Amino acid sequence: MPTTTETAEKAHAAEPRGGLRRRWGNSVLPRHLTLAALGLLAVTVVLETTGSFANSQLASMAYLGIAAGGLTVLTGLNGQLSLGHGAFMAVGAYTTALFLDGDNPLPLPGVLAAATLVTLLVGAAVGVAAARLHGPYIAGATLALAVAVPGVVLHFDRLGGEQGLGVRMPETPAWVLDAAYFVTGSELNPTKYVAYIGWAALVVTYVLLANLMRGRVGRTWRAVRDDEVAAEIAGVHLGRARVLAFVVSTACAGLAGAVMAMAVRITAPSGFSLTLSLTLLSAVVLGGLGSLTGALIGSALLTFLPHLVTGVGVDAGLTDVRAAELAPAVYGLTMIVVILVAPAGITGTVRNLWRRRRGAA
Amino acid sequence: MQQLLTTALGGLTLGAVYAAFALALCLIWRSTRIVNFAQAPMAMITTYIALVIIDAGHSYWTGFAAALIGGLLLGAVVERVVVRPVEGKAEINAVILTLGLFILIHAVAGIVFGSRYRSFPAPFGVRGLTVGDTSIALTGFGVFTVVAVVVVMGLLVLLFRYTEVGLRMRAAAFNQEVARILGVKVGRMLTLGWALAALVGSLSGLLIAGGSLVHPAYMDSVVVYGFVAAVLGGLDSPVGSVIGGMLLGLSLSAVSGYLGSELVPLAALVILMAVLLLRPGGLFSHHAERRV
Amino acid sequence: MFEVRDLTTSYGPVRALDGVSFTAREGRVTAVLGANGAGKTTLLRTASGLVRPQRGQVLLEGRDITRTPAEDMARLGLAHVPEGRGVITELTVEENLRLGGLHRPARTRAADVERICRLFPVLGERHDATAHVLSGGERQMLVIGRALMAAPKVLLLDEPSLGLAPRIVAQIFGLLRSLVASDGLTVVLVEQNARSALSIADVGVVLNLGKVVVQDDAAALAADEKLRHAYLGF
Amino acid sequence: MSPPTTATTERTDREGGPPAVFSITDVSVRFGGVQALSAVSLDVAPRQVLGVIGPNGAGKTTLFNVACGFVRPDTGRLLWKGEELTGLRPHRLASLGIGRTLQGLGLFDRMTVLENVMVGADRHARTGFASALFGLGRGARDDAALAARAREALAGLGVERYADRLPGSLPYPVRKRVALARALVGEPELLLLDEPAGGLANDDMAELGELIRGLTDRMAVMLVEHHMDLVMSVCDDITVLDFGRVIARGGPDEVRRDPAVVAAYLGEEVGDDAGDVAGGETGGETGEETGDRRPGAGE
Amino acid sequence: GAGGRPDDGEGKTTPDVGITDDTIKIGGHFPLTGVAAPGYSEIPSGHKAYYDYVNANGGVNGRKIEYVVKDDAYNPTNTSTVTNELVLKEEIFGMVAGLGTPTHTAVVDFLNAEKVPDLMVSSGSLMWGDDPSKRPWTFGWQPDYMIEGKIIGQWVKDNMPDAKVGLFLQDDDFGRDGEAGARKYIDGQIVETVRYTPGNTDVAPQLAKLQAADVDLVLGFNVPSYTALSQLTAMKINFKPKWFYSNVGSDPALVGSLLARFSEGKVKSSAALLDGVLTTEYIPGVDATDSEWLKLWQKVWDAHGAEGELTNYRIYGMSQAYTFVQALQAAGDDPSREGVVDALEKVGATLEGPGLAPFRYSEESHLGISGMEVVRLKDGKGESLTPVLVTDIGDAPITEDDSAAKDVPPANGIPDVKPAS
Ligand SMILES: Nc1ncnc2c1ncn2[C@@H]1O[C@H](COP(=O)(O)OP(=O)(O)OP(=O)(O)O)[C@@H](O)[C@H]1O
Ligand SMILES: Nc1ncnc2c1ncn2[C@@H]1O[C@H](COP(=O)(O)OP(=O)(O)OP(=O)(O)O)[C@@H](O)[C@H]1O
Ligand SMILES: [Mg+2]
Ligand SMILES: [Mg+2]
Repeated sequence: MPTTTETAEKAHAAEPRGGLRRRWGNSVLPRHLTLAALGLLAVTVVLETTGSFANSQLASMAYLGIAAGGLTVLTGLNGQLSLGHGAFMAVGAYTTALFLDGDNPLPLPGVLAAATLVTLLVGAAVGVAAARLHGPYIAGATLALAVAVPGVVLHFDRLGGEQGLGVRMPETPAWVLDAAYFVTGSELNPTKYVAYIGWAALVVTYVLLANLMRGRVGRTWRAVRDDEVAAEIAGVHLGRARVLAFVVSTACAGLAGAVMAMAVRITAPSGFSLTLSLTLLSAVVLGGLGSLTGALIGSALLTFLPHLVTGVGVDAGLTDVRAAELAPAVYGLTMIVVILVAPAGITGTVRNLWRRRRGAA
Repeated sequence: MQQLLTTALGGLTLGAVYAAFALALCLIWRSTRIVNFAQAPMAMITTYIALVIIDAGHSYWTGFAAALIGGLLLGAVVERVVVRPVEGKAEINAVILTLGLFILIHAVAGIVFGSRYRSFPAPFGVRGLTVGDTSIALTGFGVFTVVAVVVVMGLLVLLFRYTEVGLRMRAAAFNQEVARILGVKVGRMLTLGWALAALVGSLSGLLIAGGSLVHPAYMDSVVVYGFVAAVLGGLDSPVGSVIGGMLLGLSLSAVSGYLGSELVPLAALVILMAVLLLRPGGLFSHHAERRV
Repeated sequence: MFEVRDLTTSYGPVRALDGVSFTAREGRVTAVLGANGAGKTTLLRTASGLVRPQRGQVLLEGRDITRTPAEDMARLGLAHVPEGRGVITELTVEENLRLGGLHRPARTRAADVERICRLFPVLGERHDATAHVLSGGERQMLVIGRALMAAPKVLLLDEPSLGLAPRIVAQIFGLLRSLVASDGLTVVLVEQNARSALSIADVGVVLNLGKVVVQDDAAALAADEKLRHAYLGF
Repeated sequence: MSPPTTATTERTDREGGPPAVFSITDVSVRFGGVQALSAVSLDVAPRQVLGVIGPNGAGKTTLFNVACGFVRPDTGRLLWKGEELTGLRPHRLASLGIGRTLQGLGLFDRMTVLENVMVGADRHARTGFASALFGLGRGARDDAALAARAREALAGLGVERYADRLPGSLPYPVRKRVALARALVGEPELLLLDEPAGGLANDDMAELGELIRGLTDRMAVMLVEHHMDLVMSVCDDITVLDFGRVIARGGPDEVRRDPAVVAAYLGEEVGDDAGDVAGGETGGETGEETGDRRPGAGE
Repeated sequence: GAGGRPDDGEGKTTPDVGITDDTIKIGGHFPLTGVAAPGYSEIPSGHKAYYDYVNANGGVNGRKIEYVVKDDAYNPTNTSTVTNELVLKEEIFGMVAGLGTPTHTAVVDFLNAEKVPDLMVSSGSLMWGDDPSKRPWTFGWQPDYMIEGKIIGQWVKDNMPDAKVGLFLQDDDFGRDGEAGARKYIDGQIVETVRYTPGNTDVAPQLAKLQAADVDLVLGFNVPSYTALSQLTAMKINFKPKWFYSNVGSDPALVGSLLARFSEGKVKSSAALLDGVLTTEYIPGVDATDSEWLKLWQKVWDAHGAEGELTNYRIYGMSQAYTFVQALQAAGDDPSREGVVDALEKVGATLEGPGLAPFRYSEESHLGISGMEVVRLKDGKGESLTPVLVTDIGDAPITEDDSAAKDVPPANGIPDVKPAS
């Protein structure tokens, strides 16, 4: 879809091209790995210094961040609008629930990989169809997908119907507990364990996505987004590029679903409502379309804002129902205000300001 | 046989309701190139306006008129205040904006009107008609619904095909700058487009609510199916919207009655994909493919 | 009569027009020339209200229209053929033409459309086609035809010859001359191709980096070899 | 649909010359009521510049679209280096060795100039998805090689210093060159140029002419253009289309003098039957006044 | 020790989480927004009113009860988040009356793992009490859908043996358990089964199917809005069977007010719209005007209620709150989390309260109220057709037990249960 995603526009122009690139030679990997290591360190510090509830919130932020990262690739880089990424998270989550169900479940990395792979396959099938569509037609199809998948789940008894499947986390391996204790000096409770898994998955995902975005594949995606015909003439197979973007993006959603299943401890159709898909998209745009930092900021917003607002409402003496309505009201208002005031999203706007400052100096 | 007839007639009225909503989407798409996800909560608000008026003791038709006028004003205000800055800009920004509106209006309605169920009256009766001894699963209000939708569709076709205002609206939607240098008051046209669309949206809200229950989320499922109907028909075509809506209503009703209601969303997806794979621009798109 | 005085326009830090003044007299073709990026397009866009100037005035028949919104220009008798793809590709050829005549009385509209289709027979043939399928040159004809639908007093043309076959260019330039002669139309013609523009213009205005560098009789400009080499590239 | 009858429309057989790199045989295309091309044939010899001219709507772009696989012809065949191209799809062009520019610009607005050109160089990439995903050194080296190629292509057209800018902020002639660089960086053996001079000023056009001539030591060029100065000065051979048919072909001088071409396209000496647009007296005047910009006059 | 950790502190519980000398903090999750909010969002206001009443009268053993309510919008993901918040951040003593099967399923294991009492789940799923060894900290409250299905089934078999029965079921375990119960008695009479998905308000196709099967009696395991919708739709398609709605769906005040608009003047009062409809009752509702319990609830609501009328949802909440206060009292002066659970297992079956049948609480079962009576609605009131019938899940027989139906509230409206140990 030739979305004129203004929000993403400066994403690339504004990267500090020359400098960093030269310092690291031509390979982006060392830089991404360094950032990843720093990120993991920061995550460890944060998880160890905050309480259990904050840990659980951070786990949610991790899975939202993974899905948002994938979506930002699809929408920001390839210009395809998906209103149905929640459905792919559902696929990942259900796969996880099923794989963890048996008596001898796969080890966790295996489960995560399986969830990613299964979702990837589903994503490929949907992507092949979506690649033929444009603009509002993709939106329509993915919207229908978002509501169809929970329906399908209801249809199969094996999937637990309305009440869903419980997710049994495998016992935390003893060596992990020991290692965690050795490093941090405190016990690793299940909540924190899931948060670590989520953030590790996020960091790996982001490194891989960042690699893709910087390299040949990302360039091809952006070319398709900007001008299909010109891209095609330059030798890009449009369908293949689109499907690839879709597949990568849905693989992320699958992984996100897997982490979500572990964090939420259940997968039920009502957990993958249309709202999930739509808020994911809004998070990506609010954070700043086409940038992984933006996706992360967006998912933070999604995780923390409603909770903060409800708290404020209750403190202000509103009844529970009113306070509960306040959170969506503020979230909706935030979406509107950000789009009106900072159409390039938070990262985009900050970057523009910074550039202007630098330009002026 | 009886079941088939009942299911078909039910599907027809349901389809008319989707069609009405799809018409509103189509109108706004034609006049601003925006898919207005906030259409449903806007219609929900105007339905509540009608309900408040009816509950205050006024007639159904007073409430009906108030809702339509309310829709007209609401559409105009929303366009002028909120949507104006994103028109002609990145498509996704408009999408997010209307989603934001969706959430906001929803929450505000919850705060203002509360979230309990309320029943909404319907003129012309909600009992099935009886012809001689056999009863037909079609209510007076159902007939009204179908007629209203067809009339609105006709008016929209006339508006776009034969009137100058329609032409101006479309020009403004497609290319603001060119329209402007040709003397089209672009801002006014966009406002008009939103106002009319919100009016049609309110109508759909009233038709869905009539003889049924309302609460702040009562239009939510219509968002999906109305949008699917509009896309099926080709988004650009009022006739397509109506046919898409009817088709969807009939098929979903059949699926729900014969296969199971949990399969309804899946059926919608299957129908949509089947149509789009054959005609990526919907049933009624003009296929004027020229890429270079 | 069309006049700009001390017109100055910037895009952010880029000053595209810097104190431009000239007068395009009634019944004359005034050619605005200059290299790529000289500010020609900006001049026309400012004049027709699409861009706000920072300073200066635009006068149409003595009336100040500097702050008049673009959508009122057509009614005042100013038509603008924008640079490049100015057709609304989603509308049909006929609808595009009808849009040009919005300010003309409705009854003459059909006749006007017919007249334009006679001028550009291709448009007549493709009457009901979506403008999207037209070839580059056909689109350019459509834009010019649409501007003529308005029966304007002042016609601003931004590179009308772009993508047109030589014979059509000749025809259009000929047509302009005849309209100028018969209806007293005022034409401001922006052209990349200075040689052919000067061949039909009465007066030439040469822009460079947003400033008027020369303003003279077309013939005199064409004759000034030094000037031609410096600014007009032929 | 009957084959062309006039002598000039017969195909020039190049005795002893090298075989054509690319030939189009008997191609017809119909869009609804419009016969955009009827039984058009032409050959492009290696290292030749073949001009395709004709009135607006004659089918020139459509011909290019057929050659690129954007339009599937109703009848006819395409031969690339002697092999028939069946079911040609546009994305295969680059790997076949055919480059093309678009009638507009077709630049990727939100990518830097360098990246724009790198997309064109993609055909030279050697590594795949995996090395991009894992950021392997191989992929990085590959990318560096593409960037080097792209810079070289930009440098060849004298626009290397814009490499890190976004195209939208650049002067029009520079953008045109970037688009050309993107087509050239793929090192095609045949380059299709659709109105490359549109919107260029005279001196830029002259440079473009030289540039195109300069390409012929590496590739064949097919050129659609309405600027006769350029066409006449760079083309070895010209094919003239009108209403989807070939109405003339030959060298520049030959074509220029062909009365059918003059009547349909060039418009000199047509005086009164140009009256579609202009009245009689202005028609004559125009013919005269524009006369001096005809090719040859003063060159 | 392993990983260099000290070897003590195994499995230590903190007995005094959420409780101080003068307060006890409990929490609940409810759909306050979204599609499921209508109706259900009123339940916590009933709880709060009753706790306020108790607090105003000195609290339980001097402790004021603080009820923290979180919105989950009926989305299990949110339930999980807000439960984390309640347990880890608010540090509640226990979860009380968390609502919904899919939603509560999402957190039940977590609550048990954290050893947080999970009392009076607002759902009739069997899961909350059929296997206390699996979920020792969780207790149900209302009669489960299975015994309701059995009681209804037996009544139909005895009283309408020739009726062709059609089932109208919500497509989740509410419908499923109810169906299973009913089929134990009338499997042969059931000629057609249709299900609706909550949220899809078009039930015409389902009812057309029942109509086509010539059904005489429709048995509905559905929520109140679908009672109204099914009645309306039946009107539209001229379908006139007898109706038997499960307790959940038959709130005559609510449904009647919803249908009132469409009566077209044929009946005088809205409550009469459901005349003749069969249903069951296990606590006195707003229609039981001469019940002492209703008088108490009305008094509490008038004094401490939020805005709005007293409704059956609020009564449901207050009735639960009453049971919770009893449980707390039973746990003694210094209740611990474990103490409350133990107390309920020990004395739960003997608690007196608004429930018409006794609780089944024991070490073997954490299921709630054990039975109900079948009633026919007349002018918005239920006329008893049977004595209180009690039974249990599985093949347990159905017996009569009026013992608990005679309970009356204490004069001050606050229970006075002796410590269990
Ligand atoms: N939208 C814009 N934003 C920023 N700068 C602009 C914009 N449009 C034009 N410019 C700059 O303003 C200057 C004048 O541009 P303008 O388009 O008016 O030139 P022109 O003479 O019409 O050129 P051309 O012959 O290429 O059409 C140029 O430097 C151009 O880069
Ligand atoms: N997809 C299409 N559907 C209908 N008609 C088409 C389509 N594509 C091209 N045409 C018509 O076919 C004819 C040839 O178009 P083409 O673009 O090839 O012309 P051209 O020779 O390139 O003209 P120009 O010099 O103006 O660019 C035109 O009349 C055009 O309107
Ligand atoms: Mg210009
Ligand atoms: Mg062309």
